[in-house]
Amino acid sequence: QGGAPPTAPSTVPPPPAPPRPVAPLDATKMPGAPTAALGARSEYFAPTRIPNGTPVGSSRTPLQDLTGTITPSDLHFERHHAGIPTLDPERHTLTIHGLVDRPMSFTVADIKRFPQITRTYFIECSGNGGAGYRDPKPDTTPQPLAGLFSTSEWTGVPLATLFREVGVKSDASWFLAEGGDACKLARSIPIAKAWDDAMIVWAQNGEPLRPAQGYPMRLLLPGFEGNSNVKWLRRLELGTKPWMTRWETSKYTDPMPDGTARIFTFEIDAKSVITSPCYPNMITARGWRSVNGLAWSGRGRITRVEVSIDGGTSWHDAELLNTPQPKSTVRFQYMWNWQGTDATLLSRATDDAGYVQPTRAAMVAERGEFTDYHYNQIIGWKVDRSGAVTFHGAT
Amino acid sequence: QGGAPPTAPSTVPPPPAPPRPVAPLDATKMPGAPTAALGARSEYFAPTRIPNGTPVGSSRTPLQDLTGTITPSDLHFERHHAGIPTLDPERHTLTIHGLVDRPMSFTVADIKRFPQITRTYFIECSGNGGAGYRDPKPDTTPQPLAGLFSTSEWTGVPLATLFREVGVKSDASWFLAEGGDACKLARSIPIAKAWDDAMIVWAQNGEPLRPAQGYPMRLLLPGFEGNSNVKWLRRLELGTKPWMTRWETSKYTDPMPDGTARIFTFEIDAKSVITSPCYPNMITARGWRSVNGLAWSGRGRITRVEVSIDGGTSWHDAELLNTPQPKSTVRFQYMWNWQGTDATLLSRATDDAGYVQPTRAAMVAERGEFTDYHYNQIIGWKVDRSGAVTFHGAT
Amino acid sequence: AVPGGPGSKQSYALGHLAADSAIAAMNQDIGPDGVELPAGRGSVQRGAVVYAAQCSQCHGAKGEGLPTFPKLVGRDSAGAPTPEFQFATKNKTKTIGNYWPYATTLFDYIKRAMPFATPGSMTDDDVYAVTAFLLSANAVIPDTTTLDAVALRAIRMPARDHFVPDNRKPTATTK
Amino acid sequence: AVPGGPGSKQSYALGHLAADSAIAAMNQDIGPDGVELPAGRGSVQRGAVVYAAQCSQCHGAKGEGLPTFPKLVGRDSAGAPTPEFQFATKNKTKTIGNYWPYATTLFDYIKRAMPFATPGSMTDDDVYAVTAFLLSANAVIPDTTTLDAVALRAIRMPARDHFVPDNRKPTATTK
Ligand code: HEC
Ligand code: HEC
Ligand SMILES: [Ca+2]
Ligand SMILES: [Ca+2]
Ligand SMILES: [Ca+2]
Ligand SMILES: [Ca+2]
Ligand SMILES: [Ca+2]
Ligand SMILES: [Ca+2]
Ligand SMILES: [Co+2]
Ligand SMILES: [Co+2]
Repeated sequence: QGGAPPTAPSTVPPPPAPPRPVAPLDATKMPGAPTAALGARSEYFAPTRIPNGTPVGSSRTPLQDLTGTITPSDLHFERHHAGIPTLDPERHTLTIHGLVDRPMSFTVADIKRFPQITRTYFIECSGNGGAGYRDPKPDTTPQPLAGLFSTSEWTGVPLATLFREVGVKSDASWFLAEGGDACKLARSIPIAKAWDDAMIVWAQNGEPLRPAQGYPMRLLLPGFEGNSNVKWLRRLELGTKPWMTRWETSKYTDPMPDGTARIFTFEIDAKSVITSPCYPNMITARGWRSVNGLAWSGRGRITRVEVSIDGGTSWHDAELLNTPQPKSTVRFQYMWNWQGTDATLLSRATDDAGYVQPTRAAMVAERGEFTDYHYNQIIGWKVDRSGAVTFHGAT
Repeated sequence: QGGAPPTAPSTVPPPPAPPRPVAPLDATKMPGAPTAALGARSEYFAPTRIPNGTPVGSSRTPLQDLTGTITPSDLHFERHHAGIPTLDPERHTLTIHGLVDRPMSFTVADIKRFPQITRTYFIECSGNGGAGYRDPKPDTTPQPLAGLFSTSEWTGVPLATLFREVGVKSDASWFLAEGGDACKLARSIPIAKAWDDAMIVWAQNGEPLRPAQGYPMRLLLPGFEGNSNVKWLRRLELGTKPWMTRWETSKYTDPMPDGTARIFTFEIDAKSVITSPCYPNMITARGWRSVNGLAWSGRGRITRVEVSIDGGTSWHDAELLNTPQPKSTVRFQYMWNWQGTDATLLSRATDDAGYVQPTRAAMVAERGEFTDYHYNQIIGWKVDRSGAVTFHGAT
Repeated sequence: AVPGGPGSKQSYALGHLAADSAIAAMNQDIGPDGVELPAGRGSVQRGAVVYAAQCSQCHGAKGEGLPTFPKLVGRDSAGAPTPEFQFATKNKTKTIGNYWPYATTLFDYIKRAMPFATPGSMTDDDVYAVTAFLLSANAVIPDTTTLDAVALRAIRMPARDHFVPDNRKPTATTK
Repeated sequence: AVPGGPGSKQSYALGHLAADSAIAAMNQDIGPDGVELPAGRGSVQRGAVVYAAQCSQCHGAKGEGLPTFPKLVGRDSAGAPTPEFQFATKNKTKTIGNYWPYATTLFDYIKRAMPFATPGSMTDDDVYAVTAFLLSANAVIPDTTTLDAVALRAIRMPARDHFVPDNRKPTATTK
């Protein structure tokens, strides 16, 4: 989760598991509930993000409870460095200045008048997966392993449209994106990303951004590590060099065994996780079942996901349940006929650059056991004869 | 809304508009809100479905508040004939019988073990649009005009997979789908739909179905009128003829001026609605803006949406913001440079069968002023010199 | 091929055989040929008593409907005995007598869904009786009738011949 | 062409020119060459006072950190003056002295985000002072230093040469 310490012990512990709701013996014998202003979840389904309850911290998407590819907006993962600001959409503006012809400010209403685009992209914190890399424990669910990852249908304006509006000077090569939160979170981004696919988004899954995702507007850099997708965006400054902010130097850099640390490691490498079955499932019956999960790459399209049931000795092509889009999420599926034997389920994603997810051993050899960020090693689940499912991270 | 009367005067009036929330003068000067179990909406955005608050009735999606294509699950429209039953997912089953080799029951857990598919489809009540057809009033928003229409990413099992599991006898040509609600809502469906694209779905936008959408499982018949997508599905019976249930005879049939009434009018014809700008917007500034809205067809893909700004004298191709999928929703956009003159904005959808949305006058001539269901006439918005936007239904 | 599956002929051997008794408990639908109609019988006269006790509070003493509850009785807007079936061009209310194509549907729906607060609570005899009462009030059958499976099956509803299968043309602009 | 727009060269003439004062109010970032550093100055000694008053309750009296607040001081795990820079293979804590590549970042971040409960409340003199204190505590500058724009700009951090631009190969299996 990016390793940041919370400011205080959690003040909002996850709610205790509610008692199992009681349904009528025969619901056909009495009228049901009336229509309502908002459609609540079933009482039988009460997922939570397990927040640490502090302004500096994170809360993770419960991937094991979800299916399909969209993350319900109230379950999108969070990572804040100074809490969620309350911003009035009638007062908030985005200012673009620096190496431009016309420094300009745009209200939220202005931004919504530009030609808009709608795209489905994932956002992943580059710290996602650290738990399974550093200290693989059998009693781990997908939520701590991979839950700093969510997927939404985003709507907004291409950053290129705004950059044309202000007129970018020819020597501009980087821009600084700054949030309107209490730490004024700031990241330097190569200008090529603006001409490629960067967006200023104001909507998520059909509705305005939730405050935890940057209401009223955020930067969206498809395929780039979460922290660079600056939320509550208030300012873009164009310049010739990166600013070397605290987040891109002391935080989101990747130490290597040769005594270097990689800086500006934006792209998310191809990755996958099986979300069903998973710990703490107990497989109670033999026979067919859908082994499925999520795969993504920040560099392009997922072209292939393979599943192994023997811990990586042999691999089978999994079906991709939706058409892979660039820098977006695919649900994959492999039908498995379990007959009560020990098994180790693994998944391995390949993207259209030809990159294949590495084993943990290969990653440790290359990057060291204590490297930070961009953990995308192959992970999976052990199923024992009894049907018990536990995390398997030592690939 | 299908025309059904509520059982009693509304007991749950829509909440009064909350006072405008207060944001700090400078949110960068204090830490923001902590992480949370669920991410609530901004206090500045509180959409509701405007329910009638009764078990028999409907509540509509606030299309004017939304963007992109996905409908947030708590804003998916509702139409119930006996309220929302509370069903225990560990007790609920789906039974398939009649002209089959092996009559079988499936638990929810069984259904989830089959190979699953994920698809984005709309569902529309065939009564959607009646208000704008019968009695076009200027002070109408998209919600009453077109809000019995929502779009979700659905996950489930192809019905064909289950039909193969039970073995369908060769003389089976229709099936009855029956819900587990208090009216045991039942519709007869031609069996070809099962071999085509029908699904048994249990998930919506990444999470289990909400109770108002059929938790724990419903029938999904892509492109077919809402009522036939039986919620809380408990039984499928295969037979040789339709059952002529109350819903397919006294309710969802379409009277014609020649003294006939069409029965089994399943498919939703191509349709579109501009959701921005719309009543009660006041366009406060001249210049460019995005005119955008939603288009869909139950017969295939949307191939074209045209926008007129002069009440239909001339038409301009609109951009389609997402790749049209069969029986799914497209957001379209036309960039308009308003210069303070009167204008009448209209949209017109075409699908891949070559069908083009008709005017209201053409529909009235063909189907009569008091016909029921499948209202898909061209509608739009008048903008006057002052910038006031009002509904325009008399096309 | 089945998506994700080893092939279209694949059986996944999931689910369990449904017991006859479990099917029978749900298999209560009545198709238009009425072959599934249960044993039992009920007269118009007794139906009037059942209706007054269990239905009239919502649908009105004479089936005329109440503000938010459907009207059940009436051959047409003018009260004429032969329905005009002009629902597309006139603002006419649909009733059992002027719109419903099958009498079996009435039995099926009342047994399935009414009375609204306690659906599934009526005996088959009472369903026959109240069905008879409503058909008689709609001038479809004489008020001396007693309905059972055979008699109900034989009824041809006034609006029967007006229903035609969907004849919209997928490509026509209006339809 | 701009999606939905009349063409890539289209201006939509939306938004308004930003006033210099509005830009200046936000444009407080300090890049690594330090050209944006403001006027003002602060000594290590005064920084120690500011630190004790405004920072130590979270980061510890000596910058050693507290359970949920980051450690700010320490050249490496063994306390050696020259950092080993073995963060990938050893479970070492990053500090200003052993990890941060630019001194300007410290000024920028403290002015931007600290103290946590009242960010943006410090004078530039105080930011110079506490920056000086933390650099001195990390053995980067002598404890007699007074920092201003020129002096801060001149500092070369111990870890400076360890940072390399992303050199992952998009197609390599490990990287
Ligand atoms: C508590 C109120 C209530 C009571 C009591 C009640 N009904 Fe109803 N009835 C309704 C409502 C509400 C509807 C409309 C349901 C819908 O639209 O799906 C309805 C619909 C009907 C319909 C279908 C009308 C149509 O045009 O499709 C029939 C027939 C009917 N009721 C018969 C009866 C009979 C017979 C009884 C008594 C045995 C009865 N009802 C008791 C509320 C009631
Ligand atoms: C109320 C608690 C609190 C106070 C008081 C406070 N800080 Fe912090 N400080 C934090 C927290 C929490 C973080 C981590 C923020 C994050 O991870 O984004 C932090 C981070 C930092 C960092 C970055 C550490 C790193 O490794 O990236 C520096 C430098 C810093 N503080 C300096 C100061 C100075 C100087 C003061 C006083 C002027 C101060 N802090 C006062 C809580 C506090
Ligand atoms: Ca480390
Ligand atoms: Ca009518
Ligand atoms: Ca039957
Ligand atoms: Ca039959
Ligand atoms: Ca600057
Ligand atoms: Ca600079
Ligand atoms: Co990185
Ligand atoms: Co229809």
